[in-house]
Amino acid sequence: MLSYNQALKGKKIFQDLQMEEIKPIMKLIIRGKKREFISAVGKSLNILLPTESNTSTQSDKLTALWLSPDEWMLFSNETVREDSNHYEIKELLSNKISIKNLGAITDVTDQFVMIELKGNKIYELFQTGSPFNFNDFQNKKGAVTQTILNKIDIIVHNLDKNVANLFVRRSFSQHLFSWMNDAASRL
Amino acid sequence: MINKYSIFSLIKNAFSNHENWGKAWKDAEPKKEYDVIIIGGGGHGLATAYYLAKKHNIKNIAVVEKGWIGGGNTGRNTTIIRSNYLWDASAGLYDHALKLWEGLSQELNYNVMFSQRGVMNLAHNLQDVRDLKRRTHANRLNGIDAVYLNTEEVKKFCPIINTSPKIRYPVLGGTLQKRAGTARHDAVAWGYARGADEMGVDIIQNCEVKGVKRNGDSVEGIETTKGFIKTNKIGVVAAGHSSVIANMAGLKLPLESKPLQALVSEPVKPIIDTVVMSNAVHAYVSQSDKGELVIGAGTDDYISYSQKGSHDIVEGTLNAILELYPIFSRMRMLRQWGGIVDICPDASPIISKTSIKGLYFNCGWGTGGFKATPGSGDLFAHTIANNEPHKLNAAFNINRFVSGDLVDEHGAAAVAH
Amino acid sequence: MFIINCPFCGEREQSEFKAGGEAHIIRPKQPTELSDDQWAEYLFMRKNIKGIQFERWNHAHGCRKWFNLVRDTSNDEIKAVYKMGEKPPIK
Amino acid sequence: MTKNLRVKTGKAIDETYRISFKFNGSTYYGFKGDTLASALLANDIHLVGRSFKYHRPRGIMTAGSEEPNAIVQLHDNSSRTEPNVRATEVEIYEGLEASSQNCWPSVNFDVGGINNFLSPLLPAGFYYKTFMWPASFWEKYEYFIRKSAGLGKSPTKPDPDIYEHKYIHCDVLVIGAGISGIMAAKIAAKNNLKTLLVDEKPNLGGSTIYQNSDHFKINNQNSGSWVEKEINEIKKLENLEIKTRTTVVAYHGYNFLLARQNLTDHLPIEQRKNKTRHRLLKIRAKKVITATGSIERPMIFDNNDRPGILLSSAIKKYADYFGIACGEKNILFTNNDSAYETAISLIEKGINIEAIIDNREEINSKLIYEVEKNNIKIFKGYTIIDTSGYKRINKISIMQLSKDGQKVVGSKINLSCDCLGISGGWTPAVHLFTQSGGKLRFREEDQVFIPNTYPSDQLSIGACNGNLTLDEILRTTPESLIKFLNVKSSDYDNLEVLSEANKFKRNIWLLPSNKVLGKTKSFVDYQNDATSKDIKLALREGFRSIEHVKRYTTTGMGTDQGKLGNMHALGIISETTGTKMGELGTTTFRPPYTPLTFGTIVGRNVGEYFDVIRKTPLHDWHIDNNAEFENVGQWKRAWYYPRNTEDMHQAVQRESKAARASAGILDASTLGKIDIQGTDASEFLNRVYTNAWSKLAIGKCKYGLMLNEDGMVYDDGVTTRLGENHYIMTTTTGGAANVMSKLEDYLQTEWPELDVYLTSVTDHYATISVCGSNSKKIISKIITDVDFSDESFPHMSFKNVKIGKISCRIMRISFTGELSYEINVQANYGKSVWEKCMEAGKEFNITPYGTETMHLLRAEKGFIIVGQDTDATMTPIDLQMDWIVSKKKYDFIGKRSLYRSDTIREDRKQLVGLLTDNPDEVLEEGAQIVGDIKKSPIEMLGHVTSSYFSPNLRKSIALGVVKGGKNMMGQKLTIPMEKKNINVTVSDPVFLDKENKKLNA
Repeated sequence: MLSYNQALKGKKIFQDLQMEEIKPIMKLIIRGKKREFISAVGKSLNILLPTESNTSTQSDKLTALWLSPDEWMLFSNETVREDSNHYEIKELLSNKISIKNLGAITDVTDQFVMIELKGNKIYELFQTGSPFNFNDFQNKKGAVTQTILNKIDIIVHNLDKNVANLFVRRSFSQHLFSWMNDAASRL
Repeated sequence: MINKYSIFSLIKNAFSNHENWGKAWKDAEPKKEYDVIIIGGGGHGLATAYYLAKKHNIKNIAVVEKGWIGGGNTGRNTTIIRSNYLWDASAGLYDHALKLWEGLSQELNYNVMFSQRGVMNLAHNLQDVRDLKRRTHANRLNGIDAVYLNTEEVKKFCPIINTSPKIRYPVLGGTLQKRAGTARHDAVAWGYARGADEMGVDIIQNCEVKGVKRNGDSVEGIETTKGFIKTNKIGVVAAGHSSVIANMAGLKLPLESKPLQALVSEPVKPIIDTVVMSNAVHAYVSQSDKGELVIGAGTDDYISYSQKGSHDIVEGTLNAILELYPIFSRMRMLRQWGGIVDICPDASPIISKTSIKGLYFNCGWGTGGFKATPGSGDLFAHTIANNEPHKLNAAFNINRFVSGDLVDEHGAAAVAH
Repeated sequence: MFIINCPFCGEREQSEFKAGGEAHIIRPKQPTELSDDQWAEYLFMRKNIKGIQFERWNHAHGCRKWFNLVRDTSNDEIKAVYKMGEKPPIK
Repeated sequence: MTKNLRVKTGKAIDETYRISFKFNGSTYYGFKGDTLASALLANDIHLVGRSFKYHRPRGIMTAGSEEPNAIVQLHDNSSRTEPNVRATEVEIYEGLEASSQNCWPSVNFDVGGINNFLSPLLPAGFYYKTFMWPASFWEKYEYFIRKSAGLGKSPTKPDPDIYEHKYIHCDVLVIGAGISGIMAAKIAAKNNLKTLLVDEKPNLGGSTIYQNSDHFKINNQNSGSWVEKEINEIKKLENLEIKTRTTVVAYHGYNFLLARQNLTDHLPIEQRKNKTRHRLLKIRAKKVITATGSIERPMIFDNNDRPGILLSSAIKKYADYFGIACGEKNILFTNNDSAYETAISLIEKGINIEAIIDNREEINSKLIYEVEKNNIKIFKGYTIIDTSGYKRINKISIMQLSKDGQKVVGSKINLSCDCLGISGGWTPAVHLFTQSGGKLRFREEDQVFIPNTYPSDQLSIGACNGNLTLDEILRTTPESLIKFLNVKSSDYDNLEVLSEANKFKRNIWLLPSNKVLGKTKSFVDYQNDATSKDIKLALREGFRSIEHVKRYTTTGMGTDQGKLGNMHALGIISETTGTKMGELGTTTFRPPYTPLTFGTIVGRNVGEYFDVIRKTPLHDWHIDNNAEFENVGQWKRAWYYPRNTEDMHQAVQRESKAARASAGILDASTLGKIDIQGTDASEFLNRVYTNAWSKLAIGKCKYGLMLNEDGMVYDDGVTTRLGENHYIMTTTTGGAANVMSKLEDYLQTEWPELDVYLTSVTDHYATISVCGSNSKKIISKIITDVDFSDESFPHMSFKNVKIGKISCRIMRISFTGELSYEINVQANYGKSVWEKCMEAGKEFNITPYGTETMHLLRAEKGFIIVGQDTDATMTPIDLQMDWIVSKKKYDFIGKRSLYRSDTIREDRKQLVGLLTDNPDEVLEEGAQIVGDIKKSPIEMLGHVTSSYFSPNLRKSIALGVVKGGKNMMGQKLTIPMEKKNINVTVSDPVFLDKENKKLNA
């Protein structure tokens, strides 16, 4: 048995802001340009991939984030098992998409760390280090953006009022998390 | 000399309330024809004219300048002078310039304030160490005074550098060229202008070149805002605007013009007595005689002639400055500005004939042309006068981009220098 | 710093982008057929225009797509943005 | 004992709150609301500093950020010290310590003052003309010049304060909360626009807030009360955010502005701990409204710089706002009506006015009548020709002006005073407007530059737009705001305004004197001691452009950036050269508007946040096991693992021996990994690598070399074919991001027809490499259900395996020349796998090794490291890697460049091995290689790129590049070091196991 070693330990609690890594969350990057690709994904997973930029869609089990006209991130709404890295959804998509040459499916479960932020100072925190205009974004449920925070690439998913997910590459995550904590301590 | 400058002439003129000083140079209007026209009245262009007159006995020369002399990169750079370049060709070129700097104030009877306070380059990772050692060995064998310093020696030479091993990119060592230093940028342009003027060179300001007239493969003259001027030889020394002139003559050059920014702090009493450069942490700093910290930032990645760069570049530079000099955190930026630098793919200049007869280019100095000013002028004058390069600038021909014999100084000068 | 209207993501700050130089320099289909001069023309020689320039940008910290834009390099004013493969909307 | 010059409660002052502070070592008192300048003036202190060049005594001249003279050092010798702080901007706090600068031993007796007497020898640009003999002496002269230059002292200790950044996006930014700015903010916010209003002062209302004269009324209230009511209203607006103590310092293109919000500088030091000192606001505004007001002009006459000479408007502000009399015998000197406003304020507060000198001859306005009613003597048509008083003005001399204003006539009259207020009219503060790229127009009638064309969506309103009187502002501003903001109406459409000042101004840039100019010192730039005669000297010497004059005389180059004097410099140039002001142009106003602290610009990106630190999933293990780290790009990589007292050399020798003799383990997680999928994946690899890929079998790995389009080696790594249309590419650690973006570039722009998708998966995997003769035994203990025989699992192949329930990939690839296995496992299981390897390898003395040992081991095998053994000038042919360059492929990136006339030359530098004659002598990496040491000039053939003592070969080995090295096998060369020459022999770069037997050990 291999033990599981997550990137960010512990939940950080500040006034009006909490943040912690949610793990394990299955994450896939799915790519495709053809119309059949989108319909095949839709049929296989019962989720409509968002085609409008900077948006997301959700099914019971999955969330799909628009990343570019031919790229989406798909992640599980619930945590998956720590003692296995066999993801049925990936298997299913490989069979329906990759093998049929409709597009590409890549497992990025550990490529990205998902940090969940809660509270009403989420965007105030982002404003200390991201040039992105969150004015309208923070009021749009399901809005998605890729941008930079403290010079690090991030994906932000505005889940609901006062709840957002932030995705960052694992190797950057500890640095970013420490930086976010420092910023949050003075908000 | 009409207006010989010295302490005695200052005293003498003090008695007449300094009301009898003559002009440093005349504001000329263009004649119909010149033997050579230099396009660009920056340090390099004025030096070219000066050496053409002085060493090649060509007297009928004009320097045409779009704005005011020395107003381009000459007046906007951070004035670092050094010759510790990696490749033989570069070392030859820049050390030739450095030797001319050493006697320039006397040569021009104009104090250009060349101050040999040394230039230190820092290493922050193992490859930096290898690269700097490689360069130091090459410099030594090329007769250039350069030594490698370990961290303690770096600290000793410039005590305010943060050499703690705990910083993000600790200082692992450095090189020092003691003959290197800084000079007063405006004085270089004004000194050469005064010297050239005295030998009869026409310095024509506020005269913008609008076209280069060709007859087949040869040049015939230039169209300017002050009318057509005839000539058989044109030396273009237009820095950021080189491509603009080249396009007028129907040439393309391997250049991109990009914004380069610099800044100074408010003046303070002496705190840093040398020039320190760091490639990896990307900061370089010196202190002017007036007391301002002079800090060079990097180039932006896009082409622009707007003389403005992005704030991110300035922020990144000061970020690096505070990493190496935390004591400067409460110092304040007084002024920031931008220039336009023309950059060659191999980060080395072009001093060359072209496929058009009588058209010569001196360009591509990128971020570090100031240091070469006297040498560049001298060699370009030689190239124009003889229609052949001097052996010291032979490697810097345009054809190297065709044959593949680049003089790649990126390794040694990947950042602004 | 500019605001660039990424044709895929909308208006974003310049810090999310990387510049890629002059646009519409097409890589020769048969490089081996070219003379050294012709190859150098493709590799190194640039118009480096002062004025209206067609250029490539990459939304490096966003959707990672390359696209073209038209910018006046004398004052940095962006005139238009268009996708790769599209014709410039202005001349 | 100093006098108390408090006259009446000032608007800003809380007299119940007394604050003590120190100036030049003595303790003084002020009140909450005072600036350092007002508190000093209240204590009758005018002499604050010494000037830059002549060390002349200087006092407080203004009440704002334009102050040129009263600059001080705060908290000398402490970690919070700060040089060159304007006393007019410092709000006093308990414990404030300030001292004068640029003087020794003290501001009262300054040895540098001798420069004032030497001044005939120190005209503008004197240093260009002297200090040249003897030639070698410049540095000695320079030493003294530098010592006497500078102003304050740099801090010498690290800064204890914290700085932050904040990005703000708004619909409307209003800069300046004077009367115009307040109206603009109200109109914008009431019309549903997200609005930000900033002002550099601690309070809103600009100069109107302390205006209580009956000569200026709005809707029948005095303008001060009216504006106060407006302030109370806007504070309630929901869409409006107001930030005080916030200075917009830079206005860049696309309405990007930087503002410094000062949060703690007004607090006692002990209250600043753990608080953010400044916040740099990075503002992106859809629309910008500039309402920055105007700055009063001084007047240029002989000795116009003495302590006790202030701008007339500053005297008014000190009286009305701070409740202070700047002197007991005040004289005002003016060319316009503003000084009469000051006079009325002083009269109202019972402050004595000796006289008013007005250079206008025939003037009438209600303001003047009122002053005259109070029996104050007004000298009409007069000018000041000189002043006296060394450390404080005590006398002025005046004479009558000729009709044309060019000369003085009549006889001299002396008047005694202790304070002189001067008013030369007003200059619109167009600094931010011009920074943004705006173009100005010169208005001849009152000699001011005003905004003409806007480069972005912005508007200048109020005084900075040239509306210099109350009625002009109120008449024009609401209308232009309605249009600019595209709204229907404002609350200000029908205001009743009373504004009784006369607009007429008699502008004379350089006032005439009874002396020749050369004998006068009429300062244009106070701080830098540039005088009108300096400007004339520059013009005489042929410096004609404004930029030349500025640089030659240093006018406008001080810390105040010429906010007071630049206009006069222009005026004098214009008059002297006969050029119209409008044609002369202004000098460029460069950002920042007021100096900006480095720490503020940098924000939190200092110390541990200076740069990103990237960590592998095994990072904690390395720390726990005493690793030293190497920075590779932003990554921290384990460099070596010293045991006990080992130094690096000893550790590396031990690690290297162990890795070959038995087993070593390396964290290779930093190598870049790109997942490549699509039906054209093989074709894509054919185009990007120099070798051919179509025939690579599924399950196999292959080494690839990538070039730049100019033919030079760019990156390398092993790529594995996972499926028919699926590869995973490895890149170097440092090259990962660049390779990815370069490949995307080609794919999107040159080859959009290819069906290929690239996804970075670098961080998804932990990559663990186990090498050495016992590696197979160790790996097979962990992974039990796999056939590890060479037949089933040969070199350069991979298998999908499971460790427990966790799927992972194992590759047989080697960078050491030893039998090696590389496990790619999902990052979050990496540490566990590593620990299992350590446990399984315990019996084989498995030894963790770092990057240094890795470099040594690969050098023994002659494997290159891109970036160390190559620079941007090495082709694969130069590396003697001809075998990897496909001759059959029609094209790949960089192929054409390999066949240019200079890239096919035989005498290029080529990679070779180097063996020292003395096997114990290790060469220095970077050392140069020479053929004939006696040749002069010496010819360098190349340099040493990698060099180690090989514990496995028990000798020194090195790689290097040598001109024509390919054909020099066995030849002797020399490495000339500083103190000795080292002899080497050119060898094969492969030093160990040329037959590759160890790969299958």
